[in-house]
Amino acid sequence: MPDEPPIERRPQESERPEYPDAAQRPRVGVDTWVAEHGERVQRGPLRRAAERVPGWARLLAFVAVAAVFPIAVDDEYLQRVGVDTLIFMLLAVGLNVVVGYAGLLDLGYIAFFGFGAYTYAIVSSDKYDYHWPAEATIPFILVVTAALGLLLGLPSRRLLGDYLAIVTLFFGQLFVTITNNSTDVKLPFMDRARDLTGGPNGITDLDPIDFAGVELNSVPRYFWFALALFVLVVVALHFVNESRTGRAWRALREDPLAAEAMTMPVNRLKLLAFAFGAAVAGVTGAIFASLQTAVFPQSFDVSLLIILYAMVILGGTGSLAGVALGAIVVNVLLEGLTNTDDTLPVVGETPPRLLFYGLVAVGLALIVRPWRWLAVAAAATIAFGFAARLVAEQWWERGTAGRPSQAGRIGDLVDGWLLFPRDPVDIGNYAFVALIASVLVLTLLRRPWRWIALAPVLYLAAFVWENRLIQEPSVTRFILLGAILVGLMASRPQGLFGTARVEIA
Amino acid sequence: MSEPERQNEQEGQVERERERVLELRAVSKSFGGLRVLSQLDLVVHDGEIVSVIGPNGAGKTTLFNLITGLYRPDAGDILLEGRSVVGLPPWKITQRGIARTFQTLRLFLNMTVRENVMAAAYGHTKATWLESMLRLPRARREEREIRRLAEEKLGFFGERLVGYRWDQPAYSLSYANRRRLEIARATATRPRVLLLDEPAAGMNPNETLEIAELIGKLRDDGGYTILVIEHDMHVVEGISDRVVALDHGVKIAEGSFDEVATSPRVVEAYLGVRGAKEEAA
Amino acid sequence: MTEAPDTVLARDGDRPAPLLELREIVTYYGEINILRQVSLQVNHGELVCLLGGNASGKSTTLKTCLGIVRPRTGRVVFDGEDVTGRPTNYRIARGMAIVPENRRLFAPMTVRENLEMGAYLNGGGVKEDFDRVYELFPLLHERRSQLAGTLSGGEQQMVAMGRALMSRPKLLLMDEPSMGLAPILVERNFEIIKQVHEAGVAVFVVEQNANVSLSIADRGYVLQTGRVVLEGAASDLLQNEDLRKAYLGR
Amino acid sequence: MDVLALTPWDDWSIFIQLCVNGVTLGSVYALIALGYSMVYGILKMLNFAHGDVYMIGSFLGYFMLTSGLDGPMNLAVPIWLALTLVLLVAMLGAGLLGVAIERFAYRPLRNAPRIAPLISALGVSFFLQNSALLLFGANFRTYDAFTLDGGVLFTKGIFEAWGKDDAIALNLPLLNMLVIGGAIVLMILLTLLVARTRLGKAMRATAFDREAAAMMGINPDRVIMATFFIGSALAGAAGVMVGMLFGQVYHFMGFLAGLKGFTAAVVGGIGSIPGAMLGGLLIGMIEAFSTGYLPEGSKFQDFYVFILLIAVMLFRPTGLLGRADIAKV
Repeated sequence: MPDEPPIERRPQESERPEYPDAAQRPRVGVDTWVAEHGERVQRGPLRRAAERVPGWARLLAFVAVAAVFPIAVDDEYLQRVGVDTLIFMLLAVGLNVVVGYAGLLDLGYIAFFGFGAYTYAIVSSDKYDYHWPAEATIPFILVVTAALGLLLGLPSRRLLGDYLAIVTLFFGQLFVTITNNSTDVKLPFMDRARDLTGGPNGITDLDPIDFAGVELNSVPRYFWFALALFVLVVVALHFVNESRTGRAWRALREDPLAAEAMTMPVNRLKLLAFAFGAAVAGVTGAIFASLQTAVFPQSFDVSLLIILYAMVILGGTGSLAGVALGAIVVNVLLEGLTNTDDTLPVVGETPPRLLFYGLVAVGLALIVRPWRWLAVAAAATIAFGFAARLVAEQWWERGTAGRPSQAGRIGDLVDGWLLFPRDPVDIGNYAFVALIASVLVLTLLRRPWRWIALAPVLYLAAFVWENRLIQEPSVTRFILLGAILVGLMASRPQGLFGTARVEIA
Repeated sequence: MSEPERQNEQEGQVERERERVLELRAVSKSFGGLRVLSQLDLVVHDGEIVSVIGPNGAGKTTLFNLITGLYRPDAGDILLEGRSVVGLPPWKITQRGIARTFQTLRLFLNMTVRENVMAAAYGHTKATWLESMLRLPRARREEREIRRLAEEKLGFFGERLVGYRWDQPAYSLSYANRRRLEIARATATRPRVLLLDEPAAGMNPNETLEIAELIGKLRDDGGYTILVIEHDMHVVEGISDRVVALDHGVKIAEGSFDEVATSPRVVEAYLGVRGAKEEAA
Repeated sequence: MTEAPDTVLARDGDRPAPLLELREIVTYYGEINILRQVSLQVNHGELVCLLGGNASGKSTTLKTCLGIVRPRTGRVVFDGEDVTGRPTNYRIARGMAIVPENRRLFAPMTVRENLEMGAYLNGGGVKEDFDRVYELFPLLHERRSQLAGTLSGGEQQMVAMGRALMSRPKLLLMDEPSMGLAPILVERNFEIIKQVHEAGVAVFVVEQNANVSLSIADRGYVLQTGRVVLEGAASDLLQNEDLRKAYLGR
Repeated sequence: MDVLALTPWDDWSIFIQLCVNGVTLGSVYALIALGYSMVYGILKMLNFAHGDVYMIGSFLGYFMLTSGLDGPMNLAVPIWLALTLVLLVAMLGAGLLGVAIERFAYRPLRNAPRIAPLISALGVSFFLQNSALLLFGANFRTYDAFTLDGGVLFTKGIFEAWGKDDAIALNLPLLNMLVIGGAIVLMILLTLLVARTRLGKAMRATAFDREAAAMMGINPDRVIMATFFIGSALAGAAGVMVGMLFGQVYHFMGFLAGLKGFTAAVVGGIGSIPGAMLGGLLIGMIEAFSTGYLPEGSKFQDFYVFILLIAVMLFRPTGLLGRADIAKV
């Protein structure tokens, strides 16, 4: 041994506890990465508990609750929201095959939905005078949309994810353009110009689905039909995902090159995923069309695509339960934000207002730590409001001349607190731009300033909401959706319910 | 020292009788005017371990990419068991019997250890998605089989990759275990020929020793024919039946380890004076 | 030879403060804890090596020095100044330079442009900087208009070294200079490192190859799963039983 | 032959007119495509919000143009100065918007899975579109560029007629010339910037290997910011040009234009600056010619552009001027 032995550093007290056999473990040259992996990862207890519930149990619980929904809720509007939600859930799990399993960014997904709906309309209406039975229509749509998916996938087969995104996005746009414009088309093989799709007026008076002798003539029946289909699709997709095919999809999502070197025909698998997604979307389109009893091009524009992606992303791509949950959350949110007519019975407030203030509160609760600051911020905001009101009453009469545009308990509360200018549209617009800028700046500020600036920003948000956004609910909900999507990606890219994946570039 | 020599002597007599499993005939490849491989001939016989050495940029990995179909040769032919594989897609070539590992490790990181190996059995399972969807007997039987296959392949590495590690995600593995998992995954494709791209890179001497032994075991017990790229001359010396040295896409030496290691061209282009001295010592 | 003002006289140890010091660095990558309380130092003009297997956190340590990875706790002190919160470009302006693992040249740019990038913070380098590098590697002068991606492995290594020296660094960081290289290149590489070190530049080498790096280093640290488990003079480390078994083999 | 509604042989003057339209439109698409291409080059992501930046740029130009007291800008400045001012404001505003989008929506996602910034980009696009709808309303706004000088200058052709034996009428409106000329100048400036300047070299280095660039002391954040600024400013310029050409702007105009610019970038070879220019030109020409010569062309010009995209994808997946990346294995 040398005179001065190298210093050996013993782990310090403050570090993790050692293993009981620490003394016997060799200290140099042994990689303990795996052995300690479990304890190196930080994960909440709630999530670990949730992961332990088996998938079939979750599905069963969901079905049990959902099946009684149309009976328990005797309100046709709510039942209708329920069917819509199921349609979205179906669309989301279908999209999940493409995006979540195979990792392909398919932005033309809505076109398949529309294609299924239009196909249903064509074979079940007076337009072409076909009235096929649903037992034939639904398998037919399944096959043709899958075939269309394959066709669209073909040119993209050699392409990276990004290129696929643009081809499919373009395709989605094209679908709307073509359905919108094919009112007076003379193609080379036709003898005269014809109206193919009804243009913006769409195809109307579709037959209701009449499946195996049961005519779907009421909203609850559609609900159960969609629920049954959802369960079928989820179980089928789950089985495929657990098989060699699903494994290969996941492998090609992880590393297409390695997958190909390991005997997986990558292009064929991509096309298959594509066709799967398309088929699910097509069948869902058929239900949608017959529920609506009409199809219009506008129903299949890019907004729907964004909504669907929001659902899939929010839920966490790759997990069936996650995306279904995402679909529920997003659809209920969007419905709630537009429903300005009803006043909720117990709280005495319209849903949009409740949702807005609720979202702000939840958002803050997620971001602000420790929570006592939340109380401080709330108090500061309230104080700031009264101060602003006081100042305005002195110096700016026009600023307090207006009234909340919607009644409700919260409306009454904010009346004496917020400024309500006489002519809110212009001021509201400027305030909206100012609000965006100030929220962005807020994220850049450092600790003390961030808290100080929070109260005025919250007040500004309430001001913009009450004076401007609340008046245009259909635009507002999309603005909020876009903002939530961006915010969610920045803070939790794996989605609310998803697990983070390790990706090495 | 006489062992490789003797073997080499025998080689001359036996060569004609032993099956040529993999054969490259005058293969050339350029990228944008830069010639990476030119007129390369290479033969690998049944049950042989052949090492490819050469300085960086000599075209070693390109050689692997050509054999596995990631690139298409500009000229020449590549034969597996006498049949040309040029122009086939990579997955088909692997199905025919050439599997590889990657120098930069390309595991399916977010899949479990077992799934990584099971995924590689795709090529020799037949259940269609419809059978899987309906859980028909064949799908269930195959699933059981490849599960067993995966566990068997992982068991090849002793205790390293068994038990609780089966269900861990691949990203949680240590570097050395990732290399082992890549080999296990490659063998799950049921190959005839294994191409190992720097299997000992980034391993410490103990692990290197172990991997060298393992490569021998793969040949002896697994029956694979092995072509390996390696920088560690101890490994090359320990495992190779034959060594091929490349420089600038040209074969500069071929023969037993000793012949190649003492070839002046190899010393000049690859080993360097000190490296050659070390080998001599 | 290379002129590295300020550091030429710094080797005799009359300055007590080390050139680079990491103090109890703790780093996470996502949810995974990579470095656990790593402390080490590099003195002026010293050649220090950090040994460790793959995934031991070597590269993370280096990236922490440079500011590419930010530690959760702990401090990085460079040349008497706490640079923990400072960005990479600040640290480079203060005298760090790096030869990254696998060289990481800008392949579609010429050799000269690559060198310019090395002196990016000095406005792309003055003539003396180029002259100094060309003197050290005359071949680069010949190849200056060639695209870096078309060079051979050995030539690329020269560009990477030259690029790092363009900024006249006080401390040269080297990430795995022997990784994936042919024996002849490893040998040449370490000769160049020695040369640069003899010109007075402090060098911090992160390596897996213990033998070759300890043979030229003054001191060494051994890192294992995010902890420094051994440290000492290079000659002493070469004698250490555990280390011999683990890293030197046979 | 029956398939075609009209052939160039029928009327050469129409052919030439379509060429002029095609080149004009093409230069606008090229400007938009450049932004996509630059951002893709440096971040390897498709910036779906780019089309909406273009839309906002167009609106900024509109507000600048109509900022005078009574209707169109009636400041006491020469027309060329007024136009330059409009263009500069739109470019600056769009550039800053691009920088803000990068800073707040993309930068937090640098190390996230590849799909994350794409989704974020979709979100930004959706947000901008609907915000514009809220702020500007759903109606078209008229770009009164023509009234700047009483409608004389812009509609007047450079050559009112080109009297040759076969009497081909050639009308080159000054406005089209201005648009083409402006686009060419911007593209030359950009090419010089990327090839010659220190920033341009830093952009190339960062695009090739961001971490290595950071190790050289280049601040990748700043370089990426500059890239976004330049790309978005070009989109802003394109927005003003389109507003002047077609005389109107609306909140949803960014989507389709973005899609076309995007297609242009891919057709030309994404990441390549000359590729973006070529792709833009090609798409402009196809649109123009499809209105003239292809069946139902005026309704389905998008369809023909799509066919072009598919064809390029099939036969040259890396785009016309793009280089195939050799897969690193």
